[in-house]
Amino acid sequence: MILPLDIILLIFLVIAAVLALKLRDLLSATMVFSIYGFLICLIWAEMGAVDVAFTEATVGAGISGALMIATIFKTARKSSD
Amino acid sequence: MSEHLPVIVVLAPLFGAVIVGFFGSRDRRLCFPIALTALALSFICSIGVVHHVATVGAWDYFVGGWESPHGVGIQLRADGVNSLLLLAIAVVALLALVYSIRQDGEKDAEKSPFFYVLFLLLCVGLFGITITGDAFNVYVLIEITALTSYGLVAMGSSRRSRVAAFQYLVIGTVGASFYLIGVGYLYLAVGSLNMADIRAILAANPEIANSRIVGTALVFILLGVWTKMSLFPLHGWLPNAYSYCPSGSANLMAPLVTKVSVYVMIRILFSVFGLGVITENPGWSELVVLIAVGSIVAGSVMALTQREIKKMLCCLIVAEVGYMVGGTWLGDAGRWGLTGSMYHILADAMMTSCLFLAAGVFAKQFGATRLEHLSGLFRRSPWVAGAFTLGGLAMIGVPPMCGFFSKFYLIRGAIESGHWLYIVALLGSSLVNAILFFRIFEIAYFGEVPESSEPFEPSEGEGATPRRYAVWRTAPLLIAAALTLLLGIFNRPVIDLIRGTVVENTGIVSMEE
Amino acid sequence: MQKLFATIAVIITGAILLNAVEDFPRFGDPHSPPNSGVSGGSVSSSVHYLQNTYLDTRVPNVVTAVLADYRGYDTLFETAVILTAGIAVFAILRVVRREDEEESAGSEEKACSGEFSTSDSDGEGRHRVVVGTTCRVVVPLAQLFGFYIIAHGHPSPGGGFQGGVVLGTSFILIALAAGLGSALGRLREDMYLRLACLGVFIYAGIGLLSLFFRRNFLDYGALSGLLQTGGEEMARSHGIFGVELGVAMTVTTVMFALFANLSTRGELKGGL
Amino acid sequence: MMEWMKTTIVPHFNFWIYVVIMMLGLWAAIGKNNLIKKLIGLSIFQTAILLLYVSMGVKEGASIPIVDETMGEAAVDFMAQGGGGAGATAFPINPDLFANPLPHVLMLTAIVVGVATLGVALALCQVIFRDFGTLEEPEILNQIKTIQDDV
Repeated sequence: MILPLDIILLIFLVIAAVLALKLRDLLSATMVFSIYGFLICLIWAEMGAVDVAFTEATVGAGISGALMIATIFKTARKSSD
Repeated sequence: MSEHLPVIVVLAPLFGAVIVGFFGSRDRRLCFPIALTALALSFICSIGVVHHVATVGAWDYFVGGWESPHGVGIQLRADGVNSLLLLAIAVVALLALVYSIRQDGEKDAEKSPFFYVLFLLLCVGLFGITITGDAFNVYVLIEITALTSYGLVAMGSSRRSRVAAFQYLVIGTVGASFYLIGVGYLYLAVGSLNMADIRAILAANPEIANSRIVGTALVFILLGVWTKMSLFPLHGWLPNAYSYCPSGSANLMAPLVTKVSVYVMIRILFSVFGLGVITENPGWSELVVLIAVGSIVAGSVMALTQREIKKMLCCLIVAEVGYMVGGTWLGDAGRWGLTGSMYHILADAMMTSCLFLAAGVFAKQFGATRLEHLSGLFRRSPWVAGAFTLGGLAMIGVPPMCGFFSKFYLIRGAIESGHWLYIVALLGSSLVNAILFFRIFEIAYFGEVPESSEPFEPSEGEGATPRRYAVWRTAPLLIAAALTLLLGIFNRPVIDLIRGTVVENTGIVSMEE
Repeated sequence: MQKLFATIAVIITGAILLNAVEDFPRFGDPHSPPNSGVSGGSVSSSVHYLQNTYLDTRVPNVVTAVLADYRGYDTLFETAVILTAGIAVFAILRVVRREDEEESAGSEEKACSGEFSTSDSDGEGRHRVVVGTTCRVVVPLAQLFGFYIIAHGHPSPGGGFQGGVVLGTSFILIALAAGLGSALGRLREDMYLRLACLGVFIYAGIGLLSLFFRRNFLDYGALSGLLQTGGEEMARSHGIFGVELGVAMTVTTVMFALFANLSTRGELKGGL
Repeated sequence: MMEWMKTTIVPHFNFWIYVVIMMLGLWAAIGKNNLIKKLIGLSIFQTAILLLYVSMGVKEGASIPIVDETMGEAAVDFMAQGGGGAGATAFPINPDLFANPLPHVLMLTAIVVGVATLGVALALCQVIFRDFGTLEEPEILNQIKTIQDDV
């Protein structure tokens, strides 16, 4: 555990979360959501939870994004809010 | 093998699901027998568990053999209440399964193996939640139950079923996550996940038990399970989700999913926090009873406005959940309210199962989805109508039926603890039930047999069904009605078993009537 | 209206949670209740895990051992959740059209024949050269890496779930680069649904074996006679590995099934 | 202000952020109109809970929860020499040197559950889009009102 790194990553995490919810273009929102997943994966690694980090890297930054993009391609790309 | 009964109850449907998934798509005729065998095995095992609990006492089973130190492995625990609930789940699931027998040529026949897989996995979740003794394990099993429910609801043919399923998914996930937050806070305060272990720690350290962390944990666990059981302000998802799903799965979900959530609440209060939280915080328990009263009122009022049979029954579920939550939080010294709630879980599972099976038969056999379609039912099919009448009478609470006895104990608890508002709501709701069901009885008994009754037009979503499957639909209904009656007539042994558990866990001395 | 309600609900929730945060043990405190337990109950399970995992199972990675052995019952249902997701997505989304069956069977065979053939949307053929070549290089590596993760879950981070996702991703990569038909030619639909079920069956079946040795469910130690290992510890280690294989099988297939259904709106034809 | 931050926020910084992210996610899950946005919110909400759990298991100066084999073998030898009893030397594995593995295990399960839910939810989104042609909740609810009585 490295406290300064922890704090910086967490602040980035909040920014990424806000952006992912704020963006109206769903494709960009999904991209930012993948960034969010990758950031949180870094946070797990930094906190010593390597197995969780590994899973989050494959799932949060990988599969979830792919599934969401697949859905967005098959539905609508614009969001009203 | 007999020493493994508690785990076999859960495993039988799991293996059944996997085997159906493996062979079912090759030969669809195999699905039903496999599923039936799996559930029958669960049924037999749960009888064994009940027998053991009734003769020997509570039964602990340590998965993986990790018995000591306590809390390292996962513990299963069967006691007087949840063994009975296991039996009730097995019975209701068997009835729903027999009802839902599919035939070739129906549309989406390719998906029918997967209907059985989801059905059995839902049973796995329900059995597992009931018997587990580990706070986190409950979460995983709640999610199995939830995911299968979303799938089953969305399999309905109405367009609205998909929207209902999506709303159910969002609410259900938030509810389960709240439960997870609560368990997290609890783990943060005591460092254990085993229910019995947490109980011991909280009893030994009053300063932890009274800390803000544990209080917040309780609040969030309760919020989570209340969302899952659709208590009053959080009830919006239930009527849509259950009334638009195919009746085969509604027969399983409507009677059981909410009841099992109620049981989780009772279990958490009972064997994690201790019933002290009810009596030591009279203000809060007063509030919970008020919420329960609100739930009863809301459910009854919504039911009065409905003209669709299934939706009306769904609204009644909300009211029934109010009975059980209120009864649990009455906090009377003799724990009669709690006893009533526990008995009502079983009774309500049986009567809701009976009523939903009847609604399914109405829809499939007579094409009747609304109240006015039922006119002349007694002359058209006296057995179905008779079974529905039994279920309705039980819901109203007419004496020899099981609904009467649970209400009797609930009211006794309310009188002893002085919750008059709850009594008024309970009686008022019974009155509403009486109005609702007698309205149906009137239509069904005195109404004209409609001219076009014989070759009825199948309503959207239910599909035409050949007559030869009628017996598969009617038999479970009749069995459910008979069980509703029997559970009422032979209520003594059931109540004694429940009382035994309550007395053992709360240390009340008096057991006299 | 809905937003206002949401805001109020969220603020109340947050306030309740923050109210309790002040009482939390300090972040990183090694002696907080979860890390070292409190008096009154039995010994803290996390300390027990750290001290005894190697003695009980000979598995250096404590997380793997706890996941698959001590709390294996949870993980069994976690795998069942994955299976449920796969089946539920099939039940919800899959469009089954009988009249198309012959045609789709034909296209599948065509897809099977060519290596990474572009069975659909030929308009962008020239981009496919780059993508297809990259894919041809990366996919075997990704699959090898996936197997490595599964097999190496004992001494290092990883295990059935992570490895399964990586393996599933390799199939998704094929689907993205060469069209879904090409990927489905390698892992057919009835095949992946069966494999998903088989994974859970392997897991539960290994657990069930110990019942025949008069031991509790998922007690891999009972298998020492069957596996011819020196002691119960190594039997547990092997049991964990077998279970991880089951998890990986289910996860691989379900991840691919999710993508295949979602990227074609349940028709399993065409692709993104 | 600085003093307050030092004593209140910094020791619990992870927990404060967890609450903030949880609020963001929950707000989106309930309040957003677009279904995909709801799902992004729901996923963020779930990761917030992961953050709560994993933060509990952190120990200052601790390493990842992998007991390397030399230390493990030392422990085996220790136990073989009847170590538990007299305890002349300390047990070779000091739990303070490793992060708490239990929250990690629990959260692995929770991540898996999260992705399973996401998959099912996205499938529902596509079916809803196929039926209604939109993913905006108010429009869907409007359309539902018009088909109220066709069942």
